[in-house]
Amino acid sequence: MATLRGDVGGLELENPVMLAAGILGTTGASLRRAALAGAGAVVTKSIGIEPRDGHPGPGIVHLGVGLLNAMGLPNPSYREFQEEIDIGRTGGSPVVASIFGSSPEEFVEVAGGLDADAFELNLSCPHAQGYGAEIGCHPGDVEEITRAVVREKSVPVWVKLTPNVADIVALGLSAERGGATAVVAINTIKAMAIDVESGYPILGNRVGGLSGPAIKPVAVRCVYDLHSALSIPVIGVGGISCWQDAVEMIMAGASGVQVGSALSGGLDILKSISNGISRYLDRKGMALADLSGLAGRQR
Amino acid sequence: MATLRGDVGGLELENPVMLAAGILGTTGASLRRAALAGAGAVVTKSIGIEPRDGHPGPGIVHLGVGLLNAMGLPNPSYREFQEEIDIGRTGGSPVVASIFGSSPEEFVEVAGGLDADAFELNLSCPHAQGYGAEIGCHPGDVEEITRAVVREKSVPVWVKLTPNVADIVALGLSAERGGATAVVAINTIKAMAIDVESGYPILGNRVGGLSGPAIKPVAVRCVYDLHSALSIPVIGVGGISCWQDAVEMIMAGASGVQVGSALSGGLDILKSISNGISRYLDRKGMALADLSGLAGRQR
Amino acid sequence: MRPSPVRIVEIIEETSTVKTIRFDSARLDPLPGQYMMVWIRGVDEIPMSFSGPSEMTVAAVGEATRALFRLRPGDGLGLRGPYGNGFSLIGDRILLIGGGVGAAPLAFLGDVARHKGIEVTSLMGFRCSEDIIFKRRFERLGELILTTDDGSSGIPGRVSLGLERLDPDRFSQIYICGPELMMWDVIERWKDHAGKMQASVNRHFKCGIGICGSCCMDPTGIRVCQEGPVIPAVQLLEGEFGRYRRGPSGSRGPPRG
Amino acid sequence: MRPSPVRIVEIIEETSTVKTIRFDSARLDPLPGQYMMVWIRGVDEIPMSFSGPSEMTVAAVGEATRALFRLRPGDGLGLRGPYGNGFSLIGDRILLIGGGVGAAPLAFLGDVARHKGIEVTSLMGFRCSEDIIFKRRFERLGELILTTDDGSSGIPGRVSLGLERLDPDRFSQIYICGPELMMWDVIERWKDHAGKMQASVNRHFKCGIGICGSCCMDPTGIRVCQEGPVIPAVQLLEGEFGRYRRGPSGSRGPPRG
Ligand SMILES: Cc1cc2nc3c(=O)[nH]c(=O)nc-3n(C[C@H](O)[C@H](O)[C@H](O)COP(=O)(O)OP(=O)(O)OC[C@H]3O[C@@H](n4cnc5c(N)ncnc54)[C@H](O)[C@@H]3O)c2cc1C
Ligand SMILES: Cc1cc2nc3c(=O)[nH]c(=O)nc-3n(C[C@H](O)[C@H](O)[C@H](O)COP(=O)(O)OP(=O)(O)OC[C@H]3O[C@@H](n4cnc5c(N)ncnc54)[C@H](O)[C@@H]3O)c2cc1C
Ligand SMILES: Cc1cc2nc3c(=O)[nH]c(=O)nc-3n(C[C@H](O)[C@H](O)[C@H](O)COP(=O)(O)O)c2cc1C
Ligand SMILES: Cc1cc2nc3c(=O)[nH]c(=O)nc-3n(C[C@H](O)[C@H](O)[C@H](O)COP(=O)(O)O)c2cc1C
Ligand code: FES
Ligand code: FES
Repeated sequence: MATLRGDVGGLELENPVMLAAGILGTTGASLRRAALAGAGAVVTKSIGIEPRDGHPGPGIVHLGVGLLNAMGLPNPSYREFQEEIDIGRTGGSPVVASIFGSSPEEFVEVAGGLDADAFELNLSCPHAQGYGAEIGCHPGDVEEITRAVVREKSVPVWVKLTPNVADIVALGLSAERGGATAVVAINTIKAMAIDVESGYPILGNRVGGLSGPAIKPVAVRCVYDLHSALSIPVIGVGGISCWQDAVEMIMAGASGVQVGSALSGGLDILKSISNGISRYLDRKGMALADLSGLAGRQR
Repeated sequence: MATLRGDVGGLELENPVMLAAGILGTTGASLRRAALAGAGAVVTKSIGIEPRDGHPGPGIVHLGVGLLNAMGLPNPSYREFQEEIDIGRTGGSPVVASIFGSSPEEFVEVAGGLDADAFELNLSCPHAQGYGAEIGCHPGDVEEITRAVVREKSVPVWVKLTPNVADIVALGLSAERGGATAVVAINTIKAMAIDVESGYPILGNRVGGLSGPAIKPVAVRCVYDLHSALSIPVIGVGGISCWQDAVEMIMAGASGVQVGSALSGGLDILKSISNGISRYLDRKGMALADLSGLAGRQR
Repeated sequence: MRPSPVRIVEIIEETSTVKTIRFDSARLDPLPGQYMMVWIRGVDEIPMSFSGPSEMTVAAVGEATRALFRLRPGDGLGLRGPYGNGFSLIGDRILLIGGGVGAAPLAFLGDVARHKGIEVTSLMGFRCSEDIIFKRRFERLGELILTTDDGSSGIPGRVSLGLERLDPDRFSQIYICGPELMMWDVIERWKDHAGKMQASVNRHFKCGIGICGSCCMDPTGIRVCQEGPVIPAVQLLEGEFGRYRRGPSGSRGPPRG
Repeated sequence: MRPSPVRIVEIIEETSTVKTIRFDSARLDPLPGQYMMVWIRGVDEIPMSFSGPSEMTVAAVGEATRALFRLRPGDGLGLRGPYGNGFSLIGDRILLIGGGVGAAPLAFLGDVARHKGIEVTSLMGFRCSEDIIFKRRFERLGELILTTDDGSSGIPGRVSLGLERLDPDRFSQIYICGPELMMWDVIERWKDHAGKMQASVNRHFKCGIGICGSCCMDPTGIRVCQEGPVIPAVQLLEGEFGRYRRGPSGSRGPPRG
């Protein structure tokens, strides 16, 4: 079978299929489990300065076309999280710490307090006041925060972007200027669901972020646009539920992919996606590198 | 059965379920057919200054979660379209002319050249260079174009907004300041699909706009936010495929709804949605006005 | 329902401007008269009738069809479909009336009918003898009457001349496919029998799924891509058929052929 | 899989802090041991075991459960589920060991077992006689041994005292639900029989669909909301069970009860 080994955003991975941030990433054991299940790398739940319980429930609604969530960045704070990262690493795949903050200083404090194989800056969560997309939609802030973390850490720094803007490429270019090793696209899309019986917004936080199959075409588009404009690698995430989706994302320009919502079907999906990519490459007689960005070259 | 008659965006409609722009809106006969099938109002294909053939095919791809399209605003120009509007009107429902242009002057020329029951300004099509969302993502342009058309015409002027921005409410407020009678939300979301076998982007235009069930949660959110901030009515469109979807959109704050992609299942959906709303109101002992914006009041 | 990838397995040059392209998907299972949307990658997507369970017969007329002509066995295409309403077989003695490449779906219909033991008569018109396609195929189905505009083969003149050799009362159902003015002419001449005639109508298709409106016909707004392309002739007597058709922009123009 | 709307049809006050809430949806068809996510509109969403095919038995402990307590017949709730793995019935002589409101899913299991002709013995512990629930229901199932911490009814002391009256070899399977330290105590004492014990485990659930990670348990990262809540006791001997549990933020804290 075609090897999937290679560099993704500055990490040497066994395969380019990763566990996305916030998915089964709360505990070290769960991160390890995902690694053992076949994830080339695992990204933690986003970690911040202080412990947060998250929003009241429902935190998640399964809509037919995807998931809607507003967890509210629950996390035990970086002070309690190093042990989980260490346990996670025993799974044999790199552990990427997803971190968030409300300012460059907070990002630096969290990153400084954690030892991980790479950092992913959550500048894109759409449902936590003062964090995520609220900062991440301003190119200047993205650049400044990226630069601050890059200066602090010697491991790869990825910047996770929000699609809730007119121009995601401008954000990607800011991350690039700030020194990011890679960008990750996309986080969830601002959305809402209302209970038709009662009129109540279903999420405890009323509004939240859409993920899953519904957003895949949007993610593919963002990855395509970012790959066309940036010189750093793009990691694709959004709605990947089978190997074909992963191939599509890679053709759009992704060097690696992350899988989130599809994990609700079980962890086997990780291996089934990477096996599918291998078999596809075998059938086509191609290497992974040939596939990446193919859509931009087909005219 | 509960009456659905009422004012929607300055038009007195038999029911608030309308045909969305660009859906079966190329010919007068087709508009009339939609009216006879139960549409409370019908919106035409977007009409511009000069005839356009549209983008090369595929112009549309049916993804599992919705439709992806890049028709490219094909239209015979306003000079050839009055007859279609006149035929459309024989269906008994108001005909709303959707129009586009690249400047206030072009909008005014098109609006000035057409006699319709209302105008819907397409400031939101995501896949035609120099038109639609390219202009419609700038609040200043939205306000200026709206004002220009409002000055020219004495019928209601609706402004159709793009969700491909960080803040759709800012666009809505611009439309309101410009004198719009109502805003219509949302147009399609920028998206893309790639053929996994060949690596070719499927759409002839490579990138396009996502509609259908995938975008409903995004549309609901936009309508909710707009309704909370604006004093003019909001018309909801995006992924409505059954009466429950329409009720959800109305609860979010819509005074009326438009149906697009779901018409691929046939025109009966129009009547089935309005009947469903009626029966719901009967069961709840509510009037349509009680429903509108209910989500904002349930706390 | 993305375009399904297929590979071309065989290309048959029927004439200098018509080729039959056979592909490797056996799962489409179309009815005669149904069509597919054919995506020529990087070029365009166009509607094509099935001329057999996994083949189409294409006349090169413009950019997309010429691009199809440049493909070789082994090359790929994307197909959506089968779409639309096919012909419905009625009775045990049918007549097929075709013009030019319109013969393609009728040949497929004839094959299916013959297989069911239905008696098939064919009347096919072409511009000249070099343009004739499927002669052997129609002959194998039953009686074949040929016309050519230039008289180089069969009855000299338009298809409608061939009508004079036939008694419409003999047939349980009549199927027509060809240039619109030819179909219009046939329907007009045999108007009294319109109740048993089905025509495959050609309009500008953009979506194929009944949503964009580009294929709608006056006066009823019928969506040819969904409620057609095969339409009972009685529905074609009033309205735009034979009078005008809309182009890609939606502007009205003359009917073709 | 949005929360399905149901209406409360009946509320039974079991004790001053425990109510059984019966709702009108008959379509859920849960297995005993499965749970639902209960959305109290405008308040929160919390996991609740089924104490019958369309009922839950709730102890008021905090904001959401107290909000549930304020509801009246006719009021609405949103339910997702049934979710998770229920108890699997094995053999023909089973023992139910419950503590407090943990009696709820066991009573449901007992009903189903009894209906299948399985012999049911119950050992139930409560803090005091006022806290006892489902006494009649368990008695109808078979032998019931009661314990109360304050000795106001049954055997005085913890549930584990009751174990001494029972011979584990008599039972084909043993089912446990209650405060974690009580379950831990039972499993430890009867460790040699862990192979035939199933426990319903309580963790902090946020999603219920196996995606958020809030319910994951060390050392394997098992998702209690999906692979539980009923877990074979052998899987609980090593790791966090009985030692710590994570709260809503993911911080570790003491196990409860
Ligand atoms: C339901 C249906 C079934 C069809 N089946 C077949 C078939 O089996 N074989 C076949 O060869 N063709 C068939 N066609 C016609 C075919 O779709 C067109 O010939 C094709 O779209 C032309 O594309 P082009 O880019 O090559 O030409 P264009 O560049 O689009 O046009 C070149 C010339 O052809 C004319 N033209 C464009 N579209 C059509 C059209 N739909 N019909 C006739 N003339 C057209 C143009 O007006 C122009 O004069 C069918 C059409 C429909 C609607
Ligand atoms: C699978 C499963 C099945 C359950 N079945 C039942 C049932 O049948 N009946 C029932 O009454 N309860 C059941 N619970 C527990 C129930 O979900 C909690 O009591 C409830 O979430 C508390 O919410 P609250 O807002 O009222 O309390 P909170 O305000 O969240 O907490 C109040 C107090 O209760 C404690 N608490 C919070 N969550 C839990 C918990 N999950 N378990 C124990 N203590 C908790 C808190 O630490 C705090 O001390 C079940 C839990 C799970 C995971
Ligand atoms: C329940 C849930 C929690 C999430 N939490 C985080 C998070 O903490 N940090 C983050 O950057 N993204 C978070 N995300 C976003 C995902 O990492 C991912 O970007 C998004 O879900 C799209 O991918 P998917 O469609 O494969 O799920 C979360 C998504 C879900 C569904
Ligand atoms: C094929 C197609 C063509 C469209 N053409 C137009 C258009 O011309 N003008 C416009 O304002 N919106 C156009 N739209 C957008 C729709 O009016 C609508 O805003 C969008 O599809 C979301 O609604 P839906 O999910 O119900 O389809 C088009 C949508 C589709 C699918
Ligand atoms: S081709 Fe689009 S409606 Fe027929
Ligand atoms: S509650 Fe979310 S994974 Fe179990």
